[in-house]
Amino acid sequence: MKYIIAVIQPEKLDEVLDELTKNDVHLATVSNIMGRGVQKGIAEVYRSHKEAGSLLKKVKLELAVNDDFVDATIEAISKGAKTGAIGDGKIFVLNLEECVRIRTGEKGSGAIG
Amino acid sequence: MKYIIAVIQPEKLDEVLDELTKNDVHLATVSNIMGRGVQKGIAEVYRSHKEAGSLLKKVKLELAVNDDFVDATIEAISKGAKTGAIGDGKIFVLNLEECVRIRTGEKGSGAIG
Amino acid sequence: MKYIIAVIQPEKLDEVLDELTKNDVHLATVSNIMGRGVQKGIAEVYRSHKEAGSLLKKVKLELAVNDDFVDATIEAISKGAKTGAIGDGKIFVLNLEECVRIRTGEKGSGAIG
Amino acid sequence: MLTISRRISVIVSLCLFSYIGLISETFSNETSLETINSGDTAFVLVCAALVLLMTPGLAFFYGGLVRKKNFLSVLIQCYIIIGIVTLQWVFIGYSFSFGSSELITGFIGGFDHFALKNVGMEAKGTIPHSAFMIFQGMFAIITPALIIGAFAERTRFSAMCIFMLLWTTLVYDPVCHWVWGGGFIGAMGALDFAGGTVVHINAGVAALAFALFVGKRKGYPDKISPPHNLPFAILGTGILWFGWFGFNAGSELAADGIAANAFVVTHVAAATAVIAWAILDWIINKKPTVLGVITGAVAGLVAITPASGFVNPMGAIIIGFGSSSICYFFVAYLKPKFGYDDSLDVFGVHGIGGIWGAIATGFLADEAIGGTAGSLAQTMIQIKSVIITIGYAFIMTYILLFIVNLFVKLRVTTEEELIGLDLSDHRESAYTVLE
Amino acid sequence: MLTISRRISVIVSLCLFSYIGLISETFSNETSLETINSGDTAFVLVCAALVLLMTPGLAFFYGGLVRKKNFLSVLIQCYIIIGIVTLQWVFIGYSFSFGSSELITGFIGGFDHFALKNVGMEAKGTIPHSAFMIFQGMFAIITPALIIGAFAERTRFSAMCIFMLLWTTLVYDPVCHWVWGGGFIGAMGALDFAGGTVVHINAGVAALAFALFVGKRKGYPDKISPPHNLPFAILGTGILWFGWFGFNAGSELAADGIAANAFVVTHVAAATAVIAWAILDWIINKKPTVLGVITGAVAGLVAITPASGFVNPMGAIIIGFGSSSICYFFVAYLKPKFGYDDSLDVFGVHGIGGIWGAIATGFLADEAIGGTAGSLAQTMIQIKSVIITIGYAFIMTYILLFIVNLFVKLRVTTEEELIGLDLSDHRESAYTVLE
Amino acid sequence: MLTISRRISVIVSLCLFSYIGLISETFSNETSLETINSGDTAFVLVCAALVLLMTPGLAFFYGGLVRKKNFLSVLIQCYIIIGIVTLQWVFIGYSFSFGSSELITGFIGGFDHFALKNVGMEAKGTIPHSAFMIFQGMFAIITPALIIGAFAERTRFSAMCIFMLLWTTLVYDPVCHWVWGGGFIGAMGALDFAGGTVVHINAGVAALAFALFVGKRKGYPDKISPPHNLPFAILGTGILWFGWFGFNAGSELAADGIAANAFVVTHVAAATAVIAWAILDWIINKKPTVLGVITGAVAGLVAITPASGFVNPMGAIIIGFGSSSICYFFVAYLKPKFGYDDSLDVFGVHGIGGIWGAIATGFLADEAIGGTAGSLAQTMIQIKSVIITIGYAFIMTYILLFIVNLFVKLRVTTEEELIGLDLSDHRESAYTVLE
Ligand SMILES: Nc1ncnc2c1ncn2[C@@H]1O[C@H](COP(=O)(O)OP(=O)(O)O)[C@@H](O)[C@H]1O
Ligand SMILES: Nc1ncnc2c1ncn2[C@@H]1O[C@H](COP(=O)(O)OP(=O)(O)O)[C@@H](O)[C@H]1O
Ligand SMILES: Nc1ncnc2c1ncn2[C@@H]1O[C@H](COP(=O)(O)OP(=O)(O)O)[C@@H](O)[C@H]1O
Repeated sequence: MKYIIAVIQPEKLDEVLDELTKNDVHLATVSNIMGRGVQKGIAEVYRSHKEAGSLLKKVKLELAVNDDFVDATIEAISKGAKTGAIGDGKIFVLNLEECVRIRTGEKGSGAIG
Repeated sequence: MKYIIAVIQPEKLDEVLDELTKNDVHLATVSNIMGRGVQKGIAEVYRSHKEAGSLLKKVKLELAVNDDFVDATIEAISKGAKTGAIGDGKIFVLNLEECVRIRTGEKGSGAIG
Repeated sequence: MKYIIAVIQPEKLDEVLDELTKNDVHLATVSNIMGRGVQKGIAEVYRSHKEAGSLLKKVKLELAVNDDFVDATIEAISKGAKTGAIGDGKIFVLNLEECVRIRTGEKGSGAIG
Repeated sequence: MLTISRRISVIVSLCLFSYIGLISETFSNETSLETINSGDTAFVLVCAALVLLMTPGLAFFYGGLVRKKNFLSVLIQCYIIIGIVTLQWVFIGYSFSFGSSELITGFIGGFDHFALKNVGMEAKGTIPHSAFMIFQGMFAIITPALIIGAFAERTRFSAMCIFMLLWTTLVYDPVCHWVWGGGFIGAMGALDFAGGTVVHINAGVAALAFALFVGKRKGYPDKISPPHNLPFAILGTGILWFGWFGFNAGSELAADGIAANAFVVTHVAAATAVIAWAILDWIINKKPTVLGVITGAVAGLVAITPASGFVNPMGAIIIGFGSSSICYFFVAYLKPKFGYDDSLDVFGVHGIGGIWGAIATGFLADEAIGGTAGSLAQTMIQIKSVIITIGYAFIMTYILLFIVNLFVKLRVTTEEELIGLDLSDHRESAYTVLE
Repeated sequence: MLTISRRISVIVSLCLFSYIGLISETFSNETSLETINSGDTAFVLVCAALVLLMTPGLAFFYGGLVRKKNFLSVLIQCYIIIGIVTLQWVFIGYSFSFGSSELITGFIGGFDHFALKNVGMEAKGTIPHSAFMIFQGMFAIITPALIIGAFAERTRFSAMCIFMLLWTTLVYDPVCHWVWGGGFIGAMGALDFAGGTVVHINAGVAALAFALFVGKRKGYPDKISPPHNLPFAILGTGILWFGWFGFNAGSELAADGIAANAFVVTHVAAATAVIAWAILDWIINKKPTVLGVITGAVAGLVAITPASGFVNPMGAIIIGFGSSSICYFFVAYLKPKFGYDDSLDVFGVHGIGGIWGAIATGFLADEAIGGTAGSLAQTMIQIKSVIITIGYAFIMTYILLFIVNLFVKLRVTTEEELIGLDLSDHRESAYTVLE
Repeated sequence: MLTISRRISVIVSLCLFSYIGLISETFSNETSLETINSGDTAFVLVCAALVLLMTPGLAFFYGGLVRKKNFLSVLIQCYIIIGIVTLQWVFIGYSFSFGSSELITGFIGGFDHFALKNVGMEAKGTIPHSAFMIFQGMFAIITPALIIGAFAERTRFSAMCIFMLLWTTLVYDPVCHWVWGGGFIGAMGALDFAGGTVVHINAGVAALAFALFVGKRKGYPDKISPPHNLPFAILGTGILWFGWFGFNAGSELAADGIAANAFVVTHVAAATAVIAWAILDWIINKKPTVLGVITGAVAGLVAITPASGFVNPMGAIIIGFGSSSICYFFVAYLKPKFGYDDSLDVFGVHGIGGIWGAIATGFLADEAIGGTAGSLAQTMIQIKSVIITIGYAFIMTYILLFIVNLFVKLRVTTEEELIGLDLSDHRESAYTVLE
């Protein structure tokens, strides 16, 4: 099992979720984060003072998936999030040792979906 | 050492924290997230337009624990968060390689608590 | 590759990011979290009712780095975040198996920076 | 708790017996036949708008103090009360409160203004009758709205609606008639310029009864998170303060010296109470707090309300200072001892502050302002009017709650309470998380 | 969609022909030579301030309902419209609307008040001429501001600015002149006390044209997130309601019995509409919603606007109830069928509510209030004025949109729309995330 | 920086010598014996309420622009200033400002109205004396509140309270007396209708002195995050604009043609300034910004304040346009060069805008409006009054800061600044994160 973390552009969230659904990855955890990346972003301006804009609004996705879903998941995210422009984001894959469904107490890969 | 991530219902946070305290797990990191799960949630309605409600408000807990606390932690979370209804949430266990207490520079399992 | 998670005091964020930059770690993901730690925090008071204040506002940093940057990263964070007082925070190091740059599809340690 | 309410009941029973004897001839306050004055009309209409604005202001004052998940429920309650009470007022409330004929002599008005019959553009004093009617209607709206602070975060919306309709008709309207509509409290010489008894004590006591009836919120007192958005509460306070000028100065129903004085003392009392609460906080909690400052402001505004047509600015300072001190003591020390859960301290601020203000009017009244000098005799009359109002409001509210609860449960289920009323009762969220 | 607009066009073409014949002698509403009355002046100035406040109120009403990333864009649009229209009004708008000479007889005023020439401290009725001018100016501001709700979240700021300048000059000013400035609609006896045709139908229909022209938001209807901050929308509603008293009662231009009646019916209609919408929500969606309650409030306020100087409180109840029912049906059932994206239902609430109110004035008018009794004949006149306004507003708006779009694209690029207008058009964010 | 303040001091020293010679006989502005007019009274009371509302409005205008962690500190400062200054005003401020006897001839009033002695319901002009007193009191409140924008995010609450009490007594009251209370600036013929010198220059210059004294915020200019909640700042602007009608039109103290003119020019200047700032932003920063629009609005309102009883709408357009241009240039170019940290540009907007407005009044005054025609001579008088005010305000503020700082440190510790004043000085947070 893997724990996949993806950081994407906020406006791409819907498309990414759609792509994931198409690939039968239905479960996800989504949160707002601020990212510092290569992208410099649209500088904000306040009373003619330009904000460095080094921290940009992004969305973070977390997905626990079974091993045979990893590639499909990465591809789905990439497909949904890619524009080819700087700031598209990254995907990180960590190893997931255990997964528990609280409702049933079920463990392991059966609990993921 | 393990890094435990749990996604639970927001209204269960207090109970989960209480259960954890009872099991001597005092330290935790809590954040707001949106979850897409099996649960469909209470559909929100705006001018008679029903929101799919596919993303629901949840709370995410992150806990770094020593190996001998893993089971107790999982049980404590389950106990505090379980209602038996869809949406109770999931627990994910990842391996934690290192832990540093910034204040003292202490490392390893001694730095966890 | 490692996935480093650090929880620090919010007011230390700027200094930590500066230190990281000095050590050539430019990319980071930042989010607001609430932490329960040893620190008890400044108790908030509402109509003379003192809040236990058990959950304090903190900032979480997530950094994917190549192995040879791990020590420098930990040190940079520690340097920027340390005051010596309780509440300084913790750093957690997890193993990172894969990293994908969405824009290019690039994988592995080349995709991290 | 039970002992308290029992003791109160005993006192009130005694009163019930005595005030029945007190009911005397009522005066009609119809002085008409005068002509409409454009300055007074402009003033009263603008003041009516200001008083209406207080209800949204109150919604934010209260709403900022509850938890995120119950914010909308507080806001919608305020707006629905505007709707319910306005219709009630138009059809029957105005007639029950200010009808010149009386259903029960000295106790409640009759049906002569049913559906605003004979309430039109003709003069009543120096303003159109309909201006008087709508100005008074705004008071009828905010009074029940004040109560919602006591039962916030755990009360079923449908039950609340029914309760409010009944409460307005059977508690607000009679008490309003007693004091302002030609009823027996006014007749016994009690002073209440803008609603110490009618509005604040009435609502504060009803709030206490409601809090006792509906029980504590799950997790109270230690697991209730702090105010979710203090800035909204501060915004609400600013709007309330602004609107209160309409409330108190407008109660003169003319733009004259007394209105100016009412305006001044309202402001002075509120300012004094702000300072007083801040100082108490500073001494007791080491730091002056925002929540303290706005609570003080409201406490001062409440207490000056009955006095605003009768006291001078120095009297206002005493009333403001006293109100903050007494309410502070009550909210910070007594309430936790009693252990009931009046979520937003409606009784502690409006009830207690209103009682203080009504009584203080008795000894601080300045003859040069309103024609009545402060005296022991007047103070006794004030106390009598306060006790009668407390007793009636408490008992009637409790009875109404009991009856409503037979048909619709007042309290939501534990699950609904945990999820939050916004989602469970209204299918909405105050804020989105993403985007 | 095309069929609808085509059908409308046909109807309007017919009207265009007919009303050209209708244009009759115009009356000058200059009754001057009276003296200034301080009460009336105080009233109108305060009412003008109240009407100004409605535009920020509207900004929050609308802004709370859009997505976070477009919040500022809505707010800045409202403020920039205050700027643009004020200058336009001062230079030419007032003269086009209320000039005593006429460029085209019965259709538009002349240049006699260009740059406020001869608009000074002298009396116009019982108030200073400049007070009348600025009170009317506030109406000219809020009307275009109402439209922005229809094209929110996807329209280029620069294009919007140009459009608004043109629209005010070529749509608002003429229609205002027709109805209130001595033009042919007023002359044919149509009743519009405070702006059913001039303000609400005008803006509502322009909104429809704009929504059709600019197309749906990306993701509409299923991928548009819910209102990002309902409390702000509720705050805006409170401010609107408060300001609406100035709008309707102030339209009497004096503090008298009719102003008081207008105040009362405004409040009663809004309150009734709140209750009506809540009940419909309760029945149809199982729960009364906050968004429903505030939409109802606005629907009620819109519908009573033309009627407020003519109907009594019972008429107001019918108007309020009717407005919520009809708008509810339109917004919840018809709009989704038509499939156009009027983001915040400007047409559904202001257009439809305004039409209902304007027509209902015709049969609900009470002779005792405004001197005109409701009748079939009056209703036909009302309908005629409504149709003329709809036709003119729709066609002219569409033409203006077409022309503006030739020079500056009205719609932002898809990328800008996805990023959000705050960042792409203004380089700012409404809220910070950290700290 | 030092050089600037040194140079200013030199200029002022010169002035100090000269104006001592300037002090001439003072006029008592007690014209009484007239009767109270209900229209005027209604107007002034409502305007007083509007001016009070400006302080909460300002709290949100400022509060939205600071960082989350200091939001409450800004809000509480505004409210505590209401409390402090009200009490000061009641006891001594009104008497120092408007006392008919004088402690120092031409310079400050005496004790004859101590604790509001002889300030009652009797007529002063056409309104009750107490109405005049409270209207002026609202000006005394907002002036110090304006200053807090300069030292936000780093100043100790307790020290600020002491400073404000002193500043009001030793700076505001005398300057108010000079200009409006019968003092020497009024006597020399300077025009200041609603507070260009008394309010805006006074506060703006004090703000500059404070910013210089207390030093830059840690991290300024590059590490200060952007406005944490622009919508709140926009809300505050709306409230300010609304309240400003009371401020300027109310300063006529009657509901007449001049009040109407003041209302109109206030609105026109603000609208023009909105457009001007937006255009400058558009040209210079490529995009019109929300912060620019609201800054422009305030700049326009500030600059028209002294002129509002003297100029016509075309003059207002020039003043509004000039104010935005000059303030823009100052805030965007000069301030960064000087390098001091006036957190929210109080000097850059209120100081600079006020100076421009006060001087422009001298050459734009229209004889038909206020009886004085613009002229070089008048402009010189205006400049003289501006320089005197600048000098006095700067020097006295600096001295007061120095003295206060000896007893309580004005600046919080670095740790407290990093944590944020809400938590460190008030033990509260503006928003909760969870739930
Ligand atoms: N090494 C990393 N560690 C943590 N977060 C990262 C890392 N690299 C990228 N991110 C996150 O991904 C976001 C997008 O990165 P960016 O470099 O702008 O995109 P791209 O690589 O497509 O140009 C960043 O804002 C940051 O939040
Ligand atoms: N595989 C997963 N990956 C990421 N998050 C998940 C996953 N499964 C569940 N979650 C999170 O847990 C929450 C609860 O899941 P849900 O399926 O509704 O609960 P249950 O399994 O108890 O029915 C989801 O909203 C989502 O945030
Ligand atoms: N074992 C842990 N698991 C999860 N989060 C932790 C853990 N230990 C510390 N934290 C996070 O780090 C923050 C700082 O911890 P704290 O104990 O107050 O600091 P310190 O160890 O420097 O005294 C906490 O508020 C919490 O969010």
